[in-house]
Amino acid sequence: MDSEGLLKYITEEYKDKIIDSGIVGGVATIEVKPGDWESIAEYLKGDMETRFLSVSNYGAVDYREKLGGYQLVITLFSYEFNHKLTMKTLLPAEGEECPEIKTLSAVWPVADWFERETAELFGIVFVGHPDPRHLMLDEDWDGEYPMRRGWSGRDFITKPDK
Amino acid sequence: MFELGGIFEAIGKWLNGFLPPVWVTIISAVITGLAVLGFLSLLALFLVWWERKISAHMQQRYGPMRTGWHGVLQTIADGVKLLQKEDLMPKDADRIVYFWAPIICFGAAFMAYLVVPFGKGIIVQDLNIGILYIIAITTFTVVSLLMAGWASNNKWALLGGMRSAAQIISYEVPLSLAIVGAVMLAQTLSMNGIVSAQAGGFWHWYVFREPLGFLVYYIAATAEANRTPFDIPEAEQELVAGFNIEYSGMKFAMFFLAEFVNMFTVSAIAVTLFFGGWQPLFSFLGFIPSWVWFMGKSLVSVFVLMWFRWTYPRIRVDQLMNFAWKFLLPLAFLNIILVGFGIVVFK
Amino acid sequence: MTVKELKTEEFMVNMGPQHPSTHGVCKLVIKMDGEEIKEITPHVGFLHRSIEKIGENRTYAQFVPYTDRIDYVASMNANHAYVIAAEKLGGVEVPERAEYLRVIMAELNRIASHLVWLATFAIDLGAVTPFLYAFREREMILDLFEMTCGQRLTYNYMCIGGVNWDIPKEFEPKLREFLKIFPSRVDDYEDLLTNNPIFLYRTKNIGILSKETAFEYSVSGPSLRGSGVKWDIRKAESYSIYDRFDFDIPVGYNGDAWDRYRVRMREMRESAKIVQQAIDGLPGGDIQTKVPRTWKPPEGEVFTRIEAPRGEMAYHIVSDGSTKPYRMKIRTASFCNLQVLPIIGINHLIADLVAIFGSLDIILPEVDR
Amino acid sequence: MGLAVFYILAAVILVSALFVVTLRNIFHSALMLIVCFFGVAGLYASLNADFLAAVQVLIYVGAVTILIIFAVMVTHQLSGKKIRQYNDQPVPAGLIIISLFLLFVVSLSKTGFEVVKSISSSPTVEGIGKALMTSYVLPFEVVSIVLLVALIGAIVIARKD
Repeated sequence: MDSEGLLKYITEEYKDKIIDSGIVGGVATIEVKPGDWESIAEYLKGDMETRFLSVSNYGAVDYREKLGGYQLVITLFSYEFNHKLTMKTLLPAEGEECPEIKTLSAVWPVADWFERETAELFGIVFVGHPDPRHLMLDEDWDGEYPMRRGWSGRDFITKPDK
Repeated sequence: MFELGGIFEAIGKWLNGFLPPVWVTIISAVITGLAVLGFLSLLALFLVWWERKISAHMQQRYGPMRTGWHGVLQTIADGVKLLQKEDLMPKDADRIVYFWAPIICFGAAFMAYLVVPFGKGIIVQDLNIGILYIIAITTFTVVSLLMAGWASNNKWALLGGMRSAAQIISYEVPLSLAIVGAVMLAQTLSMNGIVSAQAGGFWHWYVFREPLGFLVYYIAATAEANRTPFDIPEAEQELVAGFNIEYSGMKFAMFFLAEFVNMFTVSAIAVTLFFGGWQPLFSFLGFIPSWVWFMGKSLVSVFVLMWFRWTYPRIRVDQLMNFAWKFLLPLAFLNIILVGFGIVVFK
Repeated sequence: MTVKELKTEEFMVNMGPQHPSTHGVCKLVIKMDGEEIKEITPHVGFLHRSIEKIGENRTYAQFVPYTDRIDYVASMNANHAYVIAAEKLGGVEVPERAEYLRVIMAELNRIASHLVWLATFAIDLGAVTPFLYAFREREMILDLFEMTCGQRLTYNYMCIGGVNWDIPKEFEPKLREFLKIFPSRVDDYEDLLTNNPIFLYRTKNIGILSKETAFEYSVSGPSLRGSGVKWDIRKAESYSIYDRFDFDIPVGYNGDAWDRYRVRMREMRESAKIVQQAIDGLPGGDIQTKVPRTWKPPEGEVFTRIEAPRGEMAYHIVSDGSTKPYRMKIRTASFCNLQVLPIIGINHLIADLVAIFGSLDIILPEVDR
Repeated sequence: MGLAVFYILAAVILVSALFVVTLRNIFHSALMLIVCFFGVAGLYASLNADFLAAVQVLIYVGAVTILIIFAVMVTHQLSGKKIRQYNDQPVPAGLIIISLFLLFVVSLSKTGFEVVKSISSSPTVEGIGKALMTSYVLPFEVVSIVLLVALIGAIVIARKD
């Protein structure tokens, strides 16, 4: 299916769950509610018309200033049909708050590391994650989320002890 | 002419002229000990350089070129560097065992040369159990590797030590059985006796009598000397450096030199048992000194071992065990049976 | 009584962060039973430089040199992935000649990257000589890069709107010479390894990656094709001008280390074919579309991906209409490929783990970014 | 000189044997066992039993002790840890040792040791081989069968299934 066809199929099939849809940069894109995040992922993986077996990319965007929260963006794709789909959801959060969402690592095991990275860099809590340790940062790194907008490494340069 | 054997006899006679026999024994023991030690040190230095050159030329590069003519002094420079290095010992190492392991390793490598016939009459002591003695004394190498692996208090070193123990014990069996063939043919265990039994041209060499025995011996000996494709005790890519991971400075150098001495030892035994030792190719070539024949043949064998190393990948530890027990061992038994038949039939 | 009833102990070792076979700073905590691996926990992040954060603080053009550092073994491909994303975001047209040059450089870099992989893979298995053979040919490619852009490792060659420098006069004869001898050199490597019984023992049926596991972990690149999936983004989503060239996608059957090896060996030949076609069809003309120094792409977002030597490299760039990206997410192949190691590495010996790690061709800076 | 060699070797054997049973680190005990065996081999060599000496080193040092060390290394509970070499019953043990010692003293004093004037220095290998194949062929074969049985037993125990 090309992007339009795919988008049409998905918006019809799951119309009660999709808030917004469109084609962004040639890729079919849908937006869902945070509560439907895991269930729609399961549907999309199992649906014989879509067969999204793999995750191409999975990350977050800090939209606190503009939309009042963090946007999770996952790009799925199918080897079988050679099509892609970007799925988004907005997690409302203000200030230093850490929003919560259900993990996708049970649906796609590869989401494990993507979520660990997003969790430590953005401060998003993935509920039910099997291994919520730090991935990139030190194990004792705490309370700072470097990829949030406004965080600057300059504040963080520490001089070594004498 | 140029036979070195006469020199040793002459020295002995000269000493006998004015000293009591006990002193002669002691002095000649010291002299031969020092001579063998000096020879082996030089040999190891040469072999290290040679291996570097061979590997370099096989890989289309030059290798050491700056120190001396084509880098001949490179190993000496390396040795001086290693001597200056700090001798590190891990904090939780077992100090005594850690200290003794390289010494035993080098000592065992050195002791084997007691019975190696370098030429006609050039042998420190022609024991009548010569070949058995070598097999027995080289087991101290594995003891030293185990000691090094254990005393370093490092898991990688321990794994390396365990691998080497398992490997050497396994390969000792086909190795000894391969030697039995040559012993049966020569009807003696003495190294000189085995060489003498192969006199009179290359067709008398045992490699043509029992090629199977030679094959088993050479493969097992490669494993005994920890050379690629059987260098798993120190597999750099898996165990970082295996049993000698924590060693530095001179202690490391001792392990390193012992490896090269061992390589020459297994080559010398191969030459003695299967290629007529110091016997010339044809009897009319006898004017070339016997020690030249011996060294030449041994170095060819060393070259082949080096050739293996720079060509083959490393075999895996369980494949190595399977190979020893399921392939080499039956082959060694087959060799003994064939040699026995041959002796009875051809008498 | 059998061995199973005997009580055995498990043994934990740290493989890395300084270990010759992790090809960089990766720490694998291994739980072993004897020498058999029962559990692998990778620890990464030692090289984390937060390139994504840097991307938010640099203008679009300034970011190109940083992409070199994502995958220093295949910088050209890393450049390519980024400039394609940025161009799509801003709707920049690239001159024909620049596209051809990009393909030539990217494919040459793919060969160079596979040569580095071959060298290190062989050394992981204890064969030292192929290492130097492979580096000899890589040297020729690096010479070509050096005469084009003056660099040998991190090239900063491609820019938004084209490429930074045209090739010099002596480039083409040198390249043709390389293309002439390269197939026979690949034969040399194959002579040394492909049918060597020890090599076969060490790689056949080692680290079998099934199709299903590969899909679940989004494994991409040669590691995926080794499992028998005919998937190459150059064909499937033909970016740049790859649709103009004729080349095959080599695939394996079992997904073991040997299949991954075979796929990469054949891919080198295919890449050489592409370079040959590209240099034959190289048109004249401009090499760059002028893009203003303070380039402001319109507000929006873009997701593009390319086939880098190690697999899929994707950029998700969000623009807020200013000179700097609002958010830049980089998806790299090694990040996903490394995740299958704990799955396919267990119940093997530690020597096999080294072979499997080598056959996956992980580059740690790409994992950590 | 022969006597001096004997005393040195005897001292080595006794001291190392003492260490084997007193050292609290089992790995060190195993290493001391090697020294002890090596000393015994030296005794054989000084008695012109060269074949026996070589076999002593080959089998006891090269195989038996290495297997012991190997087993120690594999079991992490043993290696590195200090273990007790004595138990809580010193009195019965002491009694047994003293009675054994007395037994030895009595039997040694009653044996008339024959002094051999000259030890033949001819090779012993041939003699041992002939003896094993002629007068001692039955014990030799029995030992072989016992070893074979042990081998099969070991394989059956260690078989993976």
